[in-house]
Amino acid sequence: MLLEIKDLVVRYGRIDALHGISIEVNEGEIVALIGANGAGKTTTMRAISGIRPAAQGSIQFAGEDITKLRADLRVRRGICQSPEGRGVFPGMTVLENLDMGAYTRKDKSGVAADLDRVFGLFPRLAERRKQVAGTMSGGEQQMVAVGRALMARPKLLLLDEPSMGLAPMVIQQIFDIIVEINRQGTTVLLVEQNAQQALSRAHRAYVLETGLITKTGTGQELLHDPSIKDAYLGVA
Amino acid sequence: GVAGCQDSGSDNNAGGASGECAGQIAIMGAITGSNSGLFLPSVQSAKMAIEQFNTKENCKVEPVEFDTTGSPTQAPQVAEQIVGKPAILAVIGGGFSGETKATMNKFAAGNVAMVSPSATAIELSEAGNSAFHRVVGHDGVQGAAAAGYLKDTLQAKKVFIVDDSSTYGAGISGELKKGLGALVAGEDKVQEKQSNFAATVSKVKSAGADVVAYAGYTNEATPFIKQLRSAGVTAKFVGFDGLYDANFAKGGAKDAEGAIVTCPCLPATKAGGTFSADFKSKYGADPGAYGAEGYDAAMILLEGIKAGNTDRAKLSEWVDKYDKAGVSKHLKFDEKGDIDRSKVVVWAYEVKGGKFEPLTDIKLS
Amino acid sequence: MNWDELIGGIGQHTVEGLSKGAIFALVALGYTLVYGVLKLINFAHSEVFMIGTVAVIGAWHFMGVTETPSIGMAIVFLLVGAVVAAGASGGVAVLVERVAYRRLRRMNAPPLIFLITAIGVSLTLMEFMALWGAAWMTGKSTDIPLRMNIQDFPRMLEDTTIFTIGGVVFKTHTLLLIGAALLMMFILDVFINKTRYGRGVRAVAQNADTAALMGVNQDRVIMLIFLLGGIMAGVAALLWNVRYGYTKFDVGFVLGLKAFTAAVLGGIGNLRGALLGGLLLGVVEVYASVLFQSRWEDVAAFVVLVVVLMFRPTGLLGESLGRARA
Amino acid sequence: MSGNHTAAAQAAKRQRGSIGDRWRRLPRWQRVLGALAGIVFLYYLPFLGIPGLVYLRTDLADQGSAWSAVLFNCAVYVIIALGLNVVVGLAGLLDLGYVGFFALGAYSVALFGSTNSPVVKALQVKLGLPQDWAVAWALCIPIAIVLAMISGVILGWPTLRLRGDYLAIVTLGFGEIIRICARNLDGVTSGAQGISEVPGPSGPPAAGNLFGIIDTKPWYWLALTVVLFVVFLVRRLENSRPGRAWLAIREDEDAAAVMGVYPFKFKLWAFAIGAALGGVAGFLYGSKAGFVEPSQFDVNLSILFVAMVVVGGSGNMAGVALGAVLLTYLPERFREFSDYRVLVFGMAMVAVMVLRPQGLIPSKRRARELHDRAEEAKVNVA
Amino acid sequence: MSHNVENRADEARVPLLEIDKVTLRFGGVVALDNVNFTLYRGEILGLIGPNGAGKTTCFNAITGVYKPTAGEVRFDGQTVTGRRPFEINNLGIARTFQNIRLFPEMTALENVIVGCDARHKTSVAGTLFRLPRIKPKPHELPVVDATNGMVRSWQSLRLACAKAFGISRHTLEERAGEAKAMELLRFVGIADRANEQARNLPYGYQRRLEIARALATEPKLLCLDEPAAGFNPAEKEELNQLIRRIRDNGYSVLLIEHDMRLVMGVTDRIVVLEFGKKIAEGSPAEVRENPKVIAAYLGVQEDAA
Ligand SMILES: Nc1ncnc2c1ncn2[C@@H]1O[C@H](COP(=O)(O)OP(=O)(O)OP(=O)(O)O)[C@@H](O)[C@H]1O
Ligand SMILES: Nc1ncnc2c1ncn2[C@@H]1O[C@H](COP(=O)(O)OP(=O)(O)OP(=O)(O)O)[C@@H](O)[C@H]1O
Ligand SMILES: CC(C)C[C@H](N)C(=O)O
Ligand SMILES: [Mg+2]
Ligand SMILES: [Mg+2]
Repeated sequence: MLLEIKDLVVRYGRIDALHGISIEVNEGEIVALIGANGAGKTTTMRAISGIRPAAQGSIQFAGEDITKLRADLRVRRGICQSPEGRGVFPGMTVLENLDMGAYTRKDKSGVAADLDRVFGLFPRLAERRKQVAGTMSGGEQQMVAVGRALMARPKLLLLDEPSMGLAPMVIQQIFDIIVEINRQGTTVLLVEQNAQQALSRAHRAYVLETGLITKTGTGQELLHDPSIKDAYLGVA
Repeated sequence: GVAGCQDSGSDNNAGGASGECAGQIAIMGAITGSNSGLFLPSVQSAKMAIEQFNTKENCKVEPVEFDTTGSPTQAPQVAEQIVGKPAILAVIGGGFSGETKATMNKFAAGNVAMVSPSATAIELSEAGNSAFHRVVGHDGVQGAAAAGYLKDTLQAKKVFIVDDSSTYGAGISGELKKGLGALVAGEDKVQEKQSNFAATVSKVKSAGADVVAYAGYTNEATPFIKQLRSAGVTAKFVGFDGLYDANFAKGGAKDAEGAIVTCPCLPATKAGGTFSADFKSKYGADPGAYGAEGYDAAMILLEGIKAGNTDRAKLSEWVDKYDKAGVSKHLKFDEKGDIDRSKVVVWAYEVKGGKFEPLTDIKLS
Repeated sequence: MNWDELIGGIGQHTVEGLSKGAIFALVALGYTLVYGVLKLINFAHSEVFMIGTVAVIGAWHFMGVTETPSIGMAIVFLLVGAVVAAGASGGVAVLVERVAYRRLRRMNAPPLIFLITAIGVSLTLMEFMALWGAAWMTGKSTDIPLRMNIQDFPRMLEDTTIFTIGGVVFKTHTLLLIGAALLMMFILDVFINKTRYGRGVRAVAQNADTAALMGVNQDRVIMLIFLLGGIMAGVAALLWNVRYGYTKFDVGFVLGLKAFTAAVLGGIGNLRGALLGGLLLGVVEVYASVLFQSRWEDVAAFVVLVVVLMFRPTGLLGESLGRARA
Repeated sequence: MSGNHTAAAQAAKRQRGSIGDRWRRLPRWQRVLGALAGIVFLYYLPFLGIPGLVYLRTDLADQGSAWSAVLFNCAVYVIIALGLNVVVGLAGLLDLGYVGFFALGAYSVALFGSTNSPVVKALQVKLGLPQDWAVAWALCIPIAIVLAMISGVILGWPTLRLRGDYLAIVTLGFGEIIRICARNLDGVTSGAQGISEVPGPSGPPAAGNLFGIIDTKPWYWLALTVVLFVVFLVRRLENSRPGRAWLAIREDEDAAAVMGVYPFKFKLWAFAIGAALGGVAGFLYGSKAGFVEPSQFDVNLSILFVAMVVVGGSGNMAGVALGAVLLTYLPERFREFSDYRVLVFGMAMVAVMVLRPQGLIPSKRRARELHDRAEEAKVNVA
Repeated sequence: MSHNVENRADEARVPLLEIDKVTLRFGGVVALDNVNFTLYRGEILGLIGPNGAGKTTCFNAITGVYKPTAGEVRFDGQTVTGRRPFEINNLGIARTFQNIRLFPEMTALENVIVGCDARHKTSVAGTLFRLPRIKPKPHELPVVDATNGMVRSWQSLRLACAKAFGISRHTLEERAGEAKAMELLRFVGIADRANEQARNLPYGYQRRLEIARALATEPKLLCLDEPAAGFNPAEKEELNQLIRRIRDNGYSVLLIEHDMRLVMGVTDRIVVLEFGKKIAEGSPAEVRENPKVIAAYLGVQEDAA
């Protein structure tokens, strides 16, 4: 098992955002995490990557307890997150942003190859590699954020709403990319509002409601679960 | 004291029953601060005077030091403190002209006599202030004397005048200018706390001055002279009593060598009585600037207290009427609070080996 | 107004101004580095500089520097001075960060709090040096009034003319100051803009959380920038001593204000801006004191600042960190 | 980090409520009575002789400062802090040149009210007025306020477009420019020599004045009255349209503008109000000092003013007033530390800020802000 | 809501917002290239296009955040170009932001009151001195209802004062603003968390709060920049309803959105941008079939099929 979360509680002040959730992610899987606004998805991601402390519970990564590990050290262990709301470095160029993704990597040639790959995936970024990221459009920034996370070549990739703000065609593309890099060996934990897409690609999925896991199963199971259909897929 | 628990009101008599030889004398000036080297000799001498007087005459006069750090900003508050303390009968100070000007009115309103050992700006006595007295000559005398010395002894041709815009500096540079007339080759006004004099130095250079006169205090003069010298300006450097400070002579390292400093104060050895020797045995060094004057200021007040003037009003009167020889000169104040012009001394000193060597008495009649 | 004087000696005045501005620039770099990353005006930086100046004198004192040493010895002394000053300033800067800022940083306190803390640190350092520190570092007794200039040490380098171009004289000090400022700036610029560490620094500056998500150790980066700023201040301190030959517990104060002004003038957070701002400020001040009187130089400096900011609200070169957009 | 622990403690604390909360829960009439009693006590302070409280007095030691004079200073600085709080605490504009307005206030009464001032002398000559003519003290009040406000607007007009720290340095420069001009324009301000004979309500300083030098109680009462009036006015700004506009600008200026707030106008108002109060404070200070001189107004003072606001709790009137009082009073009370005073002061400032960054009495909003930011910043430490 | 529109069909062709040959360049990037379109009163107009097409830039040009390099924006017959953001808001344009920009430390209610303030008049001086006084309408008078004698007489005194001297505009506006803000929160459906700080609200609530705040400024035109980003389909459906209700209350809406189901479902007409140029305009049905739009933007629609 690559990632194992047990009874995780996370607080904002006095408010518990997560009331003790347990999630497992196996090596090589795509796991989706879905839930309504404010359910605690982002909070979960932040706890895994270490920018939000766990009040209780534990997080194990590749057999090591990382519950109290500093965020930047978790990156070195192979966890990389593309944060919600993009979080690009606004004053750096697109290229520098992508380089930041490879901050902990030492293999120069591998980095160069990955850069080409990202530019291949998002030609717009290649065109604008010298533009300052803060002046890119919302969707373009999202591409930067996802591209940057790919540059890290992590063992576990955390994607928090990667499709937010992207045009329909690009959304297709993003999901294809996710499947593709998963096939190349990266484990993915994915938070998505676009539940339809997410579930149809995920091996397994969890449903989060107000800080608790209420359902889990394979992607297909949940995709056809009537209650999920009602709540998250919308009546087509 | 417990007296303080009540309101520090306006009664001036709490200082001890009249007739008894006791009371407090405030010493106000730059006890600390960048230029305190100029005032400390007065403080030390005054304290010595009080100590000696107490043992000799069996008095209980107490010196209380009040630090203004030499800044006119802090002085008014300090003055209020002093005026608000009924036990204090009179003040030795202020040390510098700026702080003196800032506080005179308060002392006048509180009827507290000020006897300054060293505040020399002309305007202080021109203001018609009843509290102010000084045991030194004012800058009119010093400025004129210095101008004479520059012309006659140094044979200056082109004098460049720099002042620090302070009450004292601006005042004396004005006097010097008057005295020099056409010999002034240029001038610049710098400011207190300035450390970079590049522009002034280049003005001095282009004016081709053979004498640079600096009206201000040690704190700025030392960096200035260093920068002058390191820029290769060899003109004679002349300062006034604001540089008559051990820290200038030795702090300027080699650069201050040969600088001339004037002061309306006596060389230590010329002081009357045993003052100089006493000072040396007590503090292990010659008295510096205005040591003798500080001693005189204290003696005027002490004798007044001994004579039974143990409230502020009476002591003020005593000071006004005082007429007696002190260790520095004969002490008698005119109605403005100045010493008679004929009694004033002005000396020129030269920096030699990091010390001041008295040259001559330069006062013109 | 003295236009003839100004125009007549414009070359020389410019050189004087540049050498005056070189020290502003070096100190400004420290402000800009810390500001760039933490959005914090590190008021204590002026004291970091001051401690450097005292440390140099202390080092020379303990090495028993003699009056006007030979050129070879002078170079040795200067290098040792530089190392000691950089060490002292850098060390103090890092210490300040540890003691005063780190806790606030962890609490994510707003900049104003840092500002006041910084002022408190600044006062503390200044007073500490005035009361004991300077005496201890220069091997003096604390009896002498230490609020005065410390200047009884030998001149290290004679300020001799090296060459003359078109009537403008270039002297040892001028060349040393300007050269050192440019060199340090160049090294720093390369470090920040071209190296991996530098990229880490900029990442923390722009988005600390995301930087952590990319594997950047924020604490180390912040320590690094304080250290770098301190080292720059240390070099500035050495140059100061060479040039002005004295120091004092409050030399940092006015200089710090000027340096900060310079940083803002160039665009705070922008390294090249700090250099440009520093040099420009030096030149403006010298021009103004030639044109009017020396006591107007500060007014000129601030007027130029206001005018520049009116037309370029983020300084001459702008901030290096673009703001996120709507 | 023991999030568990703190969260629980915090919750318990909120339950009990701070003193402020309990105060706010009292019935209105009790609050009115309490406030009245407090005000009476403030007026009584110069006579303070209550056992135990006596040790608050600053004139117990030999070199101690006159008690009512210290009280007066405290009151003047409270006015300053209240004024600066409008600028810094409410509008969120960092002003490091506030001393400029203070100086203008002091110089207004000196330049127009003193027979010693070059301005008055010039007017005498021009208008053929007698030697002892000067503008009446009371007339100098509007002059001070208007001059300060105008200069606030002049300063604000070109610079309020600047953001945060750019504004800080420009205002700092402004303060310096005022001081340097006061020092260098010898013909107008008599330069570094300063201006003496500055009048008070009962004329220029002289022995028998009600507003005199030895008995400074009336001065304190005057200043205290001004403080109370200022408190009354400024309180009205907090929960109101301007107060909200300032807060909105502080949080997101662009968004505020798009929501119809004219940032420039409100910032300018903040500046003008702050400037006016600074002017009033300077006016009081100048007339009591009886002597006005440029070096009284250097940068350090501006920085001290900001420190008062922040240490006390920026945004909250009670807080900034307390900050002003403490920062004025403590150095006076502990004069016996003489040499170590500044050192202790500096260390105390660091300690207060590091241990209590929200200020001594923070505004509720600021405290919450900080708390949230702190929460956000909590990161696991290995 | 105060606006009341009886007959939208009549008004439908009255132009409200006209984008006239607007070009906006950032250095080498041409974000808007000679764009023309018109929004008619009472209409919901969709603005779509690939990422970086210039949609947000278009909003910025309309609301005065950026000034167009060339061309003109007219609103309600008046030129908008060159005016400052708050003036444009006063003319009657309000917007939300792609990256939410609330006043995070203010409560939800206060956020909306700031919007209401845009229509208020009390100046700073008026707040300080509580002027001018206005004769209150009966329902604005203080009520006397307490049984406690002391409190009662206090209240009577206030009533008498209000009758004699009037009530300050400040007080009246404060009360009105608060009432209106509360009503708006109810309208967008987040009244239950009115007193919570904006920053602590969940994403969806924040988006709705932004809409309420924009509505509080009583705009004629509401510009929404990707209001559905981060919503799940069910929430998008709610938003759909909300936008319709807003329109039914008489506002015109300009909507940027990438969610095609929402756009197609709610808009009357759609303008499509690509690389800063308008490539299509028309009813949802027309646009959906337009091959250029399909090629540039829609791709092969999975769920729309
Ligand atoms: N900084 C904060 N302070 C206080 N409460 C917060 C904070 N951030 C989030 N919360 C609360 O924590 C809960 C979970 O939020 P989280 O952001 O994890 O939700 P989410 O599932 O990612 O929602 P969305 O789909 O809107 O992104 C919400 O109720 C939210 O209000
Ligand atoms: N300040 C700027 N400097 C340089 N380029 C800019 C600036 N602002 C926007 N751009 C560029 O202009 C183009 C249009 O951006 P805009 O934000 O309007 O796109 P958008 O249509 O809103 O896209 P999205 O759907 O991704 O939000 C983008 O390519 C962007 O990079
Ligand atoms: C102590 C002296 C140097 C003071 C100087 N004469 C002055 O008037 O300020
Ligand atoms: Mg989320
Ligand atoms: Mg956009």
